[in-house]
Amino acid sequence: MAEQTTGVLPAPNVPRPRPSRFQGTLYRGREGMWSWVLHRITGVAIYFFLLVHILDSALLRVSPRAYNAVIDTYKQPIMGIGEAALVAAIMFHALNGIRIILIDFWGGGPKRQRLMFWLVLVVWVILMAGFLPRQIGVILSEF
Amino acid sequence: MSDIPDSSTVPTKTVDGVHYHQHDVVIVGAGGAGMRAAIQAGPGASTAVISKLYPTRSHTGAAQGGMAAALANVEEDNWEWHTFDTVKGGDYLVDQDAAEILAKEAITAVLELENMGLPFNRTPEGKIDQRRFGGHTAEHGKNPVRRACYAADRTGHMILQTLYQNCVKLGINFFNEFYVLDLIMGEVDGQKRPAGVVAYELATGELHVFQGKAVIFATGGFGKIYKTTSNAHTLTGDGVGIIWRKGLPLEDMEFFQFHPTGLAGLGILLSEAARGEGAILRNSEGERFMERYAPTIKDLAPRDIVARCMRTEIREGRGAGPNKDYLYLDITHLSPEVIDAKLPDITEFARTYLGVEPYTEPVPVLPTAHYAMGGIPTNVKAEVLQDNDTVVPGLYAAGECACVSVHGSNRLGTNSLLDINVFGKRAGDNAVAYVQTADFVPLPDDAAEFVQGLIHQVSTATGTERISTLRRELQESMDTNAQVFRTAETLNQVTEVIGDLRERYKNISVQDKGKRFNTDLLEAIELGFLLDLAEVVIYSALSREESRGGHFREDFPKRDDEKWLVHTMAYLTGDAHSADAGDHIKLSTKPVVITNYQPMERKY
Amino acid sequence: MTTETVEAPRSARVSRRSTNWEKWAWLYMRGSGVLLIVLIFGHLFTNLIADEGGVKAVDFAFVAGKWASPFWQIWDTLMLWLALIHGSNGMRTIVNDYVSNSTLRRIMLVALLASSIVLIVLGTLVIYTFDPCPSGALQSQLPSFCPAQ
Amino acid sequence: MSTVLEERPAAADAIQKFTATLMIRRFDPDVDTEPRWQEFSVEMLPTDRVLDALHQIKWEQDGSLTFRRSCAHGVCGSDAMRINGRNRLACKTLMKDLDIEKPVYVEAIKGLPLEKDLVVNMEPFFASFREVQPFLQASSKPDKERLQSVEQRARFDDTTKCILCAACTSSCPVFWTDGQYFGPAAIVNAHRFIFDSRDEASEVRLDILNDKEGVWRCRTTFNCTEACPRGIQVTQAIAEVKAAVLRGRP
Ligand SMILES: Cc1cc2nc3c(=O)[nH]c(=O)nc-3n(C[C@H](O)[C@H](O)[C@H](O)COP(=O)(O)OP(=O)(O)OC[C@H]3O[C@@H](n4cnc5c(N)ncnc54)[C@H](O)[C@@H]3O)c2cc1C
Ligand code: HEM
Ligand code: SF4
Ligand code: F3S
Ligand code: FES
Repeated sequence: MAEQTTGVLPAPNVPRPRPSRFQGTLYRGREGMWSWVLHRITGVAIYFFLLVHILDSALLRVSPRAYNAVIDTYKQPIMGIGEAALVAAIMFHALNGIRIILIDFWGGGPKRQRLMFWLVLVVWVILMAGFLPRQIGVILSEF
Repeated sequence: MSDIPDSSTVPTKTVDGVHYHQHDVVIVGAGGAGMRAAIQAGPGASTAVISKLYPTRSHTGAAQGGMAAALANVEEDNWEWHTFDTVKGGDYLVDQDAAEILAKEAITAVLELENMGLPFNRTPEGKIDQRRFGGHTAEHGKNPVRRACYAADRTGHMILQTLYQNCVKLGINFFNEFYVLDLIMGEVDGQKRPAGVVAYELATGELHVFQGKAVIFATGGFGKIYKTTSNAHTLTGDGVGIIWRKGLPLEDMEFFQFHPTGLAGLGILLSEAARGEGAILRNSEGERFMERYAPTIKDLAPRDIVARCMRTEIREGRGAGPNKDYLYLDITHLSPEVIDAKLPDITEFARTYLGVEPYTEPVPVLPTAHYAMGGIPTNVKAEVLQDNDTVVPGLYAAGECACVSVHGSNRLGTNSLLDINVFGKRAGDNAVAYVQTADFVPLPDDAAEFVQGLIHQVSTATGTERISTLRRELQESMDTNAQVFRTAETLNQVTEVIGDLRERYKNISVQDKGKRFNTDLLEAIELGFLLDLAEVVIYSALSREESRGGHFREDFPKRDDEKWLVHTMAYLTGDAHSADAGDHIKLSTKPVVITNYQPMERKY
Repeated sequence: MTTETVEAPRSARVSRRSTNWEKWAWLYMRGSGVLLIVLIFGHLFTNLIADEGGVKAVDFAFVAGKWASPFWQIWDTLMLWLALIHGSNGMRTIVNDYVSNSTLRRIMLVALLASSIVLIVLGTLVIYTFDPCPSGALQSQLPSFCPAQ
Repeated sequence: MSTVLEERPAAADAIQKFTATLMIRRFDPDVDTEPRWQEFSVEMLPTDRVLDALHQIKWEQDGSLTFRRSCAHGVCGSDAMRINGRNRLACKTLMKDLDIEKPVYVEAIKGLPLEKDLVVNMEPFFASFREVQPFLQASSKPDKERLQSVEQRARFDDTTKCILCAACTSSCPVFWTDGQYFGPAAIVNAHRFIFDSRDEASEVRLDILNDKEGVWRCRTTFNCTEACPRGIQVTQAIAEVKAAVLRGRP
């Protein structure tokens, strides 16, 4: 194989595998995996909210009436619940975002990721406990 | 499924479903010896490495303790002392010219591995660190010396990975999960020569014929003839068995090493490095019994001696546990930091498999079948011999499957990783030199016929015997009757068992009838090799009426240099399938090469 | 997470990458994430909490009042850009992960990019071309500083 | 000192055997169009490994059950499989550590093409290993060993332990999505050389991993770290490589 020189490998021509099938049981990941699942779901949720939110804000440019009409619908109780969910999602996403950033940039992060996940949940619960009563008050006042 | 597919792993032709390949050098086995040979051969000749396992699954990766070389990095040492220790450790059955080469080339072998990237443990000055190991001494037996170069207790793992990494670097062609089942021999000018090998591709069930000018066997050991063994399930001695079936001789098969410290009941090895780092063997009374048997080097006596002492302790009622049938390896006096730094894996084994915490508890151990000193006879150029001194040009063997013989009747710890590197390299070098001038030996038209027949016969077998039952009976009988201590009586017993099993083997059944990944079929074929080899081991052991190294005959407890300072050579003759081993095995002897060291009594 | 088929796992890619966008994208996700914490929580706080009444207090007048100050204009612009790029890039990752059909993937990525650009431009325009006292609106809907029409 | 061990291995013979149920996900490409679950009962000792259970089935019940194995004590990397939903080595998983009241689910690792029963095609896995140039590249040719301090050696110790079992890569949710990600194992093996003081090609490897399919695809889900039978801090190693890419040097 004299022609094969150091470090330069021929492009592996991997045979095309037969269709693979690997459903089966759900992978039983732990904190790391489930936090990522939640992060992803909340990220997508916030993204779609943001799209809508930009569009409704654009109505500001159309006319106060149009804007207020839309904003008024946000004041429905059902929307209040949605709003609570949104805040919950953002809070989780943000807190877990900090956790991810610590894992990435702080040397001790990877070792403590599991602890940090539980911390995220604790802080999230505390923040939600601060926010929800008010929000519930707001929702109820609509009835 | 080839590893680095390029034009050269594509068959040159396919006839009747059999794929043909052509390479200058064909290496069978991708363990330490095979890959070391490939690294030498690859740059100079078209090379194919055929392995029944992915290279990194080879059992070299299980080796723990170290690789000997008189680097003198931490203590005064030289290769001459190493040679002496090797010869004495092998109870003077070692070919001393080969031992000299082994010890001398050890130094470059280690440095080459370091240069290839092997992450050895380091001394405070940044040099390769060394530790003590059984039987390695300074000044011809005065006191233990630090000679084993190591990487924690993962030396073999690092060697295997480093060699594989360098094969990747060189772009070596691997054929992984290809089982070689036959060697094709041809004749040139009336002289036997290898023409190639036939392999069974596990993934597809198809056959491949590899034509090669030179063929190197590096298929490792055959510890699976025993039940309790440190060896992998895949170490079934296929390579040695193929050579045997070709009518080529096997050397010193009666010498099988029992490693003193296998996890009791399981056989998983706890490296001698533990004792090198200070671990102590104790009996049920907590006594350090090795002090009685080997006052100078105590627990670091060679393995054959320690294993026998352990069996003696148990026989005399000083075994531990409810059935008084195991002993203790005690490292509780070492600090957890030292243990973690130097013996992390083996302590983990004790925790995982026995639930014992080695920091605070002694670990139950028992001797476990470990290493085949015997195998395919070669000269110091790694060329395979067809009788006492005629080589088969172009056919090489290296590693545990070969018998050079640098280990004589008992291998010293750390000398095997050395052996695979020194003689693996020599096999590669000599094969490349050989293929420069040699031609391909023409393949017969029916090159794959024998294997086709074998596979057909086994896969259509619809008998009544289960492979696993036969294998278990063989292994159990070997464990009880061909152990550390043996007598004519026990050996005769196992001879009978083997004869019976060979008969029953003709009536096996294989359940898996598919073509893909048919491991059921392969286990049946592997059992065939195990039966053949066990028969040779026992037949040779019966004939050697003396005690030497790993072979201890209670009915002949003395070493007998007058009569038995010779290697045993076993040949297959006559009807291979006859029930009586005597009908088809012929034994002869081969002189031992003695240069500097005259046999002396072996005391430690 | 439990996608069922993989066509050719990790088969060799012969030619590789152009620029290392991935590295910058990765860094951006983290950098923007940190800034967004401040921006979004500030935003949520002023809009939903600080003022008595939560979302009920939000109306045209409220926003117009805020945007009268350049501080909130810049705040919201930053938030718009950072969040939208952060979100779109996150969505890009997700599309890359799960959409294995290459045409479909391309379509979705282009759609993502296009919608992001449109929304960023739109949002920015809204903030800066915003007229707090549009003519023809009811006085009651306008912020208090608007001159009576 | 012998107190603790009174009833260990030898006593195991006397210990109660129990019957365990294994649910194994079988697939024979020549017969099945879809994998199917098959139930087996085996007589086990608590100290037996899942590998022993598989052997018992293969050797005594159904010879066609197919799986890879060799060393049987966790050093060769042959038998990574999904046991009760998590990647492990069958030879390092003791029955007593599983909940044996319930069936033990055994299936092939995920994300690599299934070939038969518990056997998957490992080629793509090894291909990405090879792509990171997993070998020492150093130009100097010293007569003796290259010196390396104890600390320098310790820097990459963790990642030298890898046995290429693929438990990590096939536990990674990102790898499952399209199989194009290099995967943790390849990064671990790159790490082993990137941080080796003797190596001179770290930049090349960092460049290779600074790729669309490289380190940036890791979403720190830690499945790899949890799965690694060698206890390698895989995610940490990946984080170190990411940091090195940002720095542009190890
Ligand atoms: C637990 C343990 C610990 C050890 N510790 C030490 C130590 O500390 N120091 C020391 O010096 N020695 C040690 N040894 C001994 C040493 O590791 C082995 O003797 C040595 O590694 C053997 O290497 P090898 O290359 O000959 O064979 P192996 O590494 O066993 O490789 C055999 C190769 O042959 C292939 N093969 C086999 N049959 C076929 C076939 N039919 N077709 C195709 N391919 C085939 C296999 O796939 C494999 O690749 C230890 C051994 C064990 C078991
Ligand atoms: C509040 C402050 C926020 C922080 C600290 C934050 C942090 C992060 C971080 C660090 C990531 C990268 C995750 C990874 O690489 O594994 C991320 C991903 C993501 N973020 Fe945010 N983010 C925030 C707000 C937002 C907002 C407002 C949106 C929506 C527009 C959003 C949508 C997403 C999406 C879709 C992903 C991709 C998820 C994935 O790939 O799994 N995030 N976020
Ligand atoms: S990093 Fe761990 S899990 Fe991954 S291949 Fe290596 S040993 Fe296996
Ligand atoms: S599981 Fe995958 S996402 Fe990262 S942390 Fe491990 S590589
Ligand atoms: S059989 Fe070797 S790792 Fe399990």
